[in-house]
Amino acid sequence: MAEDARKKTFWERLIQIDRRVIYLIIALAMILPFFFQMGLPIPVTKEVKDIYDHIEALTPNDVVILSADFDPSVSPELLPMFDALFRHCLKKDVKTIAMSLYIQGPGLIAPIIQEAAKDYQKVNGVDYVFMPWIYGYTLVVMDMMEDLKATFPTDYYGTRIEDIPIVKKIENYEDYDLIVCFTGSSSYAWWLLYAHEPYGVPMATGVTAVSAADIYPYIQSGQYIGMLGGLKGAAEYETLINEKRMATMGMEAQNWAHIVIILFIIIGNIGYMAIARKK
Amino acid sequence: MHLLKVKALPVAILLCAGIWLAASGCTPKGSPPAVPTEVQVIDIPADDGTNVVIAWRRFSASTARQYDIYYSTDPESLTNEKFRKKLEPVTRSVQVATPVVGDTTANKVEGLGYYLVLEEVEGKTPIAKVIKATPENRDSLESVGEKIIACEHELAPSDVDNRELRFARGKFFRITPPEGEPEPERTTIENSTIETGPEGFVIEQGKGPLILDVGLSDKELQFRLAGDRIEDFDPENSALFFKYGKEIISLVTEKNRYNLSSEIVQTVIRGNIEPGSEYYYLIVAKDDKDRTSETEMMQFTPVDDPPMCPANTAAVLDTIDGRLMITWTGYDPGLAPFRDVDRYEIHRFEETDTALIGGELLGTFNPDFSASFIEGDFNREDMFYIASFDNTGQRSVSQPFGITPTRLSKPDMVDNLALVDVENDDGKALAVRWGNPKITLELNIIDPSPEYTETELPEGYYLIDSGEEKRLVHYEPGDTTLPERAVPVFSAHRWIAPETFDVSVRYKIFANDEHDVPYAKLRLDGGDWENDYQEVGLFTFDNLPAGEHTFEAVILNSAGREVENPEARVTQTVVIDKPGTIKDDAPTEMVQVWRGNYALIDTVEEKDSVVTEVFLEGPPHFEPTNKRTFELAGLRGILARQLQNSWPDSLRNKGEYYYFVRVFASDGAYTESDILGPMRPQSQWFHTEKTMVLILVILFVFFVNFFLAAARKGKRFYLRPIAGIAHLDEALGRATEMGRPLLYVLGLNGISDIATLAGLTILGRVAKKAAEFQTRLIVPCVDPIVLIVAQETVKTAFMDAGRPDAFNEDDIFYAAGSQFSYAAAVAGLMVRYKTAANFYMGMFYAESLILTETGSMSGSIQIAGTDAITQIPFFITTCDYTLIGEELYAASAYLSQDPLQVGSLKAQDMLKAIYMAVIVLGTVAMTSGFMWFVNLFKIRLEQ
Amino acid sequence: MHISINPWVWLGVFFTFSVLSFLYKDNPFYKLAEHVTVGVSIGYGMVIIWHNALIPRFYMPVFQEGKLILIIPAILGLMMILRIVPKYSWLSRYAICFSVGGGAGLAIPRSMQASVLRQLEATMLDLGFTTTQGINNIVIFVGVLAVLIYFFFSKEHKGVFGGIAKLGIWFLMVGFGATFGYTVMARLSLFIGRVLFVLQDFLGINLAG
Amino acid sequence: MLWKKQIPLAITFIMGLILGIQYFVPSSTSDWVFDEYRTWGIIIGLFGSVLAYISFYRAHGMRIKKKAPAWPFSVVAIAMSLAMAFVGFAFGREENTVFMNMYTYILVPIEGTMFSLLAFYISSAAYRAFRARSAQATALLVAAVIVMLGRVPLGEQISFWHKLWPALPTFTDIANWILNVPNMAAKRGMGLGIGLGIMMLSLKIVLGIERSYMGSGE
Repeated sequence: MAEDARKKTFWERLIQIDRRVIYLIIALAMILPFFFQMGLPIPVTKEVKDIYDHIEALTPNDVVILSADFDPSVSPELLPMFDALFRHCLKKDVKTIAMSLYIQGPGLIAPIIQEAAKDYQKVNGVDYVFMPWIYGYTLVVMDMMEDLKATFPTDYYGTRIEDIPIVKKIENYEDYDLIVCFTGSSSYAWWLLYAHEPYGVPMATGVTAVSAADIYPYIQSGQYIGMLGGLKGAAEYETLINEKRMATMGMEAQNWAHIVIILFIIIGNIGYMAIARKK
Repeated sequence: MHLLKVKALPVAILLCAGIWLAASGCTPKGSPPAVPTEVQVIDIPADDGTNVVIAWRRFSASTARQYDIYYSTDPESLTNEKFRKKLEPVTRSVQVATPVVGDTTANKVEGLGYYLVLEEVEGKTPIAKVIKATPENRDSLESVGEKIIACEHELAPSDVDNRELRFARGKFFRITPPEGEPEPERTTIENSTIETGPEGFVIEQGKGPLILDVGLSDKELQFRLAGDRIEDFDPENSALFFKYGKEIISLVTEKNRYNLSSEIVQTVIRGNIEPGSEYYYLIVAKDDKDRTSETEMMQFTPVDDPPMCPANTAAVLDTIDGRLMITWTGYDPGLAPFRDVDRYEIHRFEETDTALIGGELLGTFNPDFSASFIEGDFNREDMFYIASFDNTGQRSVSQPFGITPTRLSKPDMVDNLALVDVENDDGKALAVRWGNPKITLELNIIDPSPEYTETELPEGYYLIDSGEEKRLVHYEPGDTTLPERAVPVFSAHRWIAPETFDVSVRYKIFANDEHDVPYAKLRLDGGDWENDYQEVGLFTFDNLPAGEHTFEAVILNSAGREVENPEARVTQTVVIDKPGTIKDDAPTEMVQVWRGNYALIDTVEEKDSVVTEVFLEGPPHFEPTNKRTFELAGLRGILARQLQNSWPDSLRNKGEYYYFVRVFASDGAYTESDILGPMRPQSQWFHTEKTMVLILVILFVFFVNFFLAAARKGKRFYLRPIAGIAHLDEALGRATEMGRPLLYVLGLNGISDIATLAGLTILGRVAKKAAEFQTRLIVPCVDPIVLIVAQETVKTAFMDAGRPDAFNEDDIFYAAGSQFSYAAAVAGLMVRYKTAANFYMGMFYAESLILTETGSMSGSIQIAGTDAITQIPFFITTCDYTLIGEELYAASAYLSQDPLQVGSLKAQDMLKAIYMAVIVLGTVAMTSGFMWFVNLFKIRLEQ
Repeated sequence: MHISINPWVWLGVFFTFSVLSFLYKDNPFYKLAEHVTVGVSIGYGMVIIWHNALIPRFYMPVFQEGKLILIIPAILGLMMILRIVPKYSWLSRYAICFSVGGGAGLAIPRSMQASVLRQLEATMLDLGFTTTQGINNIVIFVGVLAVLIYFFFSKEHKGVFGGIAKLGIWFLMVGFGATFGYTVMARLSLFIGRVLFVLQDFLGINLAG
Repeated sequence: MLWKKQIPLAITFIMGLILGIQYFVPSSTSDWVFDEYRTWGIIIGLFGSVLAYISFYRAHGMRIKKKAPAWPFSVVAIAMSLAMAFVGFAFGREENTVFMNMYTYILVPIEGTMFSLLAFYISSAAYRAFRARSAQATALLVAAVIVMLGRVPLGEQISFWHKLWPALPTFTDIANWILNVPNMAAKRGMGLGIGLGIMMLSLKIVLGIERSYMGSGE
């Protein structure tokens, strides 16, 4: 009772500040950088560089599968990655198969594919192919390892698979040179279990920042070539292909928000210690 | 309080509906898509007359999403809607470009004074001409043309202004060169240096990279200087157009918007039309609101063309053994899908036979062949011709061709050629394997910190890049022979050779699945061997002194022993004095694999017991002794060491296959193997690579059963107390004191997740206590099966506690089916009921923090337990206590005090001890190089 | 800046702000959004399951291809629904046992391969004191053993054993710290995604310039 | 008893045995078994989801009937579910249909925004809950801060010592080391235990020792 009556110290008041104030501060930290950009340099990590190097080393006859296995809830993190890798593949002229094991996936990547193809003057069906969603998840992975054309009867736009020039020479796992799956769940494990492990197709993955820590063991064991982790991974990739796009912008907001959160932790703990010492 | 909130709801709904209606009223109705223009029929050359290509022009502003081509031999069936519905059209989908709401004012070109003049073409879209007004022609332009106001580089929405959308052909660029002097650019020439020679400076092939600062070529300078303009696209200078300009999608005049960008859309009517018959067709364009517009009716007649003339013919006479090799190209790769060849015939050409119909028949080949040795007596003067026949007997012949005498060096047949059934598969694959394991090295030499000297070049030096070589040439000012592409060079930066280099050595092992050769070891200049157990194949040497070095590498098998075979060892002596890559020349031989099998025919019983035969695979006239009846199965480089053929499910475990291979040298000479086989792909009943898994599983089952049996016999195992349990009881007590309900969350996963099960066990205990204390227990569920089990668990607990009456089934309910709906629903519950304690036991994902933060906001005591690694940190920081990972399982065992559960925990501990021992042994083995032990635990599931 | 004329975008923005209003406090707008999602997701699920699972996986094989054996799982499925009839609820066990039993059988060898064998093999590392990798390998080796010891339940954490277990919890805490730090980033990205939606799709501000 | 308990347990045992063995057998029969099991599972799941819908309507129906607090929202939930199902079945699911628009502009923004609320909860947790209460909690805290710094450009910029002495690691390097070395050791140790736990549970289910998934009673 006496505690309540006592006048609150500065630190106590600071710590008990209304959480809506905290919400407001963090919201501003994330929104303002969109209007005032600083243009911070983005250092590239090895995991990202390894994927880049792998794709750089591919030739126009090689085939890359980019699977956007995510739904809208995690697309802010994963869409920029897909965008960056797809652009890199187009730039390198490798044959690219864009697809998704998730029902919402194709709808999310369709505008990105269209825009990138326009920017690089690439043609659907010749430089890349966009597959529709097919029911089956892991079954789709297994099927396409054995026979691509039997798995997808048409492409996303409804063109019969036999009429698509790019897939003429793509049969099965022997023709795939890299699989990159972008996922917010555990579908990276599906590709790992049903594509990489049995068929030995090289794999990389783009995951949300949260799951990134779980991927490191697979990188160390050599199952993955590399990884893109969260928005930073995407921003790093954008730096590598020299195109500053969605991720780089988001990164700036990210940067400021991190500073604010770290300050929160520091102030919170100073307050905590100050109060503890008093008692 | 609630009433107030409820009243706000209809207001909100009305508000939504209002905005929606108001906004949808603004959406314009639009018109049907543009009709395809310039429709043409293209005959596919050399096909069997069952295909035809229809092509037409489509403008990018067209809203047509799909084109349906209706065709029939009967015009009536096209004109009559009822009949047309029965036809199956060929559908061509296209991507409808997304319009961009842009700022058109930025692209205003009114001031430049350009006029658009249309040139009408009969039956086609008019051609656009862009003409710049001069005082002389301005008046005439005003009368025949329209003044261009703006050019658009993006597609504008159809309703952006009141202009009418029209189409015109033409490709124009808006060129907006930058102002001011161009900055010098840097260009690097690998492996060259600049030297002062008697004629001034020259680029010499030499050491290290050379960097030149160059200006722009005259042509580019001119292009820049011409200023802001609209220009007709010139494909010869496309690079300049793309560098300084942007393509114009639409031109805007006072009244109209002319869409210029277009493409020719093509589609193939394939397979189900009769050659020679007259067809009527029309194209229906459809937009995404299914509005349609259609072309007039047109006609085509598919033609069964003769097959393609065999081209690239060559006859090579081996002057050593007198064999004649004939090679030819059957079909262009682009037309391969329409290949219409039944057989090829090679004839000896006779002078008198000008029509090319007679002459001695030297051989008949199936359509897959494109090269063959022919036995017989041949003279240098002999001529030949090749005839191809299609299924209807039409014939095309090549030009007669003579012999090129040469001395062919027949390549050696590959070693260890074998046809094998692929191991550990399900009877779908065979493989042809050959060769021994081979290793090659690739050196990448890097200058760690390159340094350069700078040389200023006097005026008049130009770099001429012919694509093959780069030359530095001096031209006097005003010299008219200066090539267009020559760029002036201002200064050169010569590389200074360092004393040390960083070298990375990558090895490549070429082997097939039978060779068990995962990695190699390497040594530098006869030093210590370095093993590469990580299988990355990369060794790096930093600061290696410049000079001669020897790299030696040997392949190791999985037990870590050297492989005995000359190709498995490589010694490479190189002089390291400049950056670059050094690698071995790869052998150029190719292995062509041929396969033969008896035709596989399956019988399928359809309705009404009609039996049909379905042809599955294989050539119809197969003879196992005649290589001419085999089919090409694939081509591989000799280093691939194997070729694997797999078949779809319908063909697995079926059919006997024969193979032979040809080894081709780069000059086309080849050696043929004997016929291998027959062999039938077999299913295996045990995957040998999974032996270690089987051993571990057996060990596991044995241990578990041993401890469970002991527990059943009454043996009690010690279990250390788990701190979380005390907290659990404390929370229950607190909730009772407060008289507020308990909330128990079982996570998102289904019943077969171990965390959910552990959560259910703990739920039993919590429910029992809740029943005893008469505290309300709320269990919102996300999985229907978990819901059922949770209901029964709680019900049983209440009965065990002797209070079945207090059990309320509706407190354990289905909250929502998806992650966030569920999180929102549960968060709502916490706020509404002010729960005293929240328990989170099970598998959680991103929703965890919403739950726990809301819980801590409402002041509840929170206890969590999960094996979701990513969520544990949030539980630790927001909950009062967290059971980490296995602690959750242990808590459930501890609480139940079920001897079986405790026994299995004990078994788990023992297994953990064994795994630890294995890790320690494995690490010792790895560190000291006993690879065989480590390899016991490696499973290779790659095929 | 071009405010979107698409009414659907307006609706999306309305619900975005409705959910965000929960940060201020629980209110009818949030409740509306909450119940709308619950309802829409249920309706969505029905349609998707019908078209993407029921038709291709059950209806077509049974009624068009005559794969009558699939009637058995359908019967099992119906037994599952009998859950709601207390008298016959035990029949649902047949269906549950079928799925759970099979799932358990699948899990044993696959977990042995992926979670045990692979991890054991990956932990057999080349230790050393001279290279960074060698030292890192020592840390990993010690860490894995210490964490395993922390999760030993049949022996009290005392003496040397307890000391190693304590080391284990240190490793765990550093690991969780890493996960926390990394997760923060992901969560922020989500909000940034919403900001982009409002700025670009709704207000039509071109940010890429 | 036989029908209610023994036979279901026998089904579990047989299914477990078959699919356990299936892993080791590469033959086509084994593939067939696996495919059939999956298809059957999907079909059973279909009917299972009907159960979920019944529960949903029952729960909300009950709330309306009882006039529970905020019951009109239950009307909204039921109405929206019916509306969504109706437009899906009546007008198709292609792009630009009402169904897909409801999905893209109602479900996606709400779920996405709910996800993004986490950004706020996390900052609040950072300010109010994330305390250096003990040495171990300090370790968690320090690791978290380093990783956060190492994941954004700022980390590289404030690593001033790296500029003075390039051999020293930056925040990014330290963050990566934490992720790659101690973090991995911890995850691997935990993962081994969890994997073992999953196998143990599976085995107990197959052997009929663990039965709680069947629901207790009788």
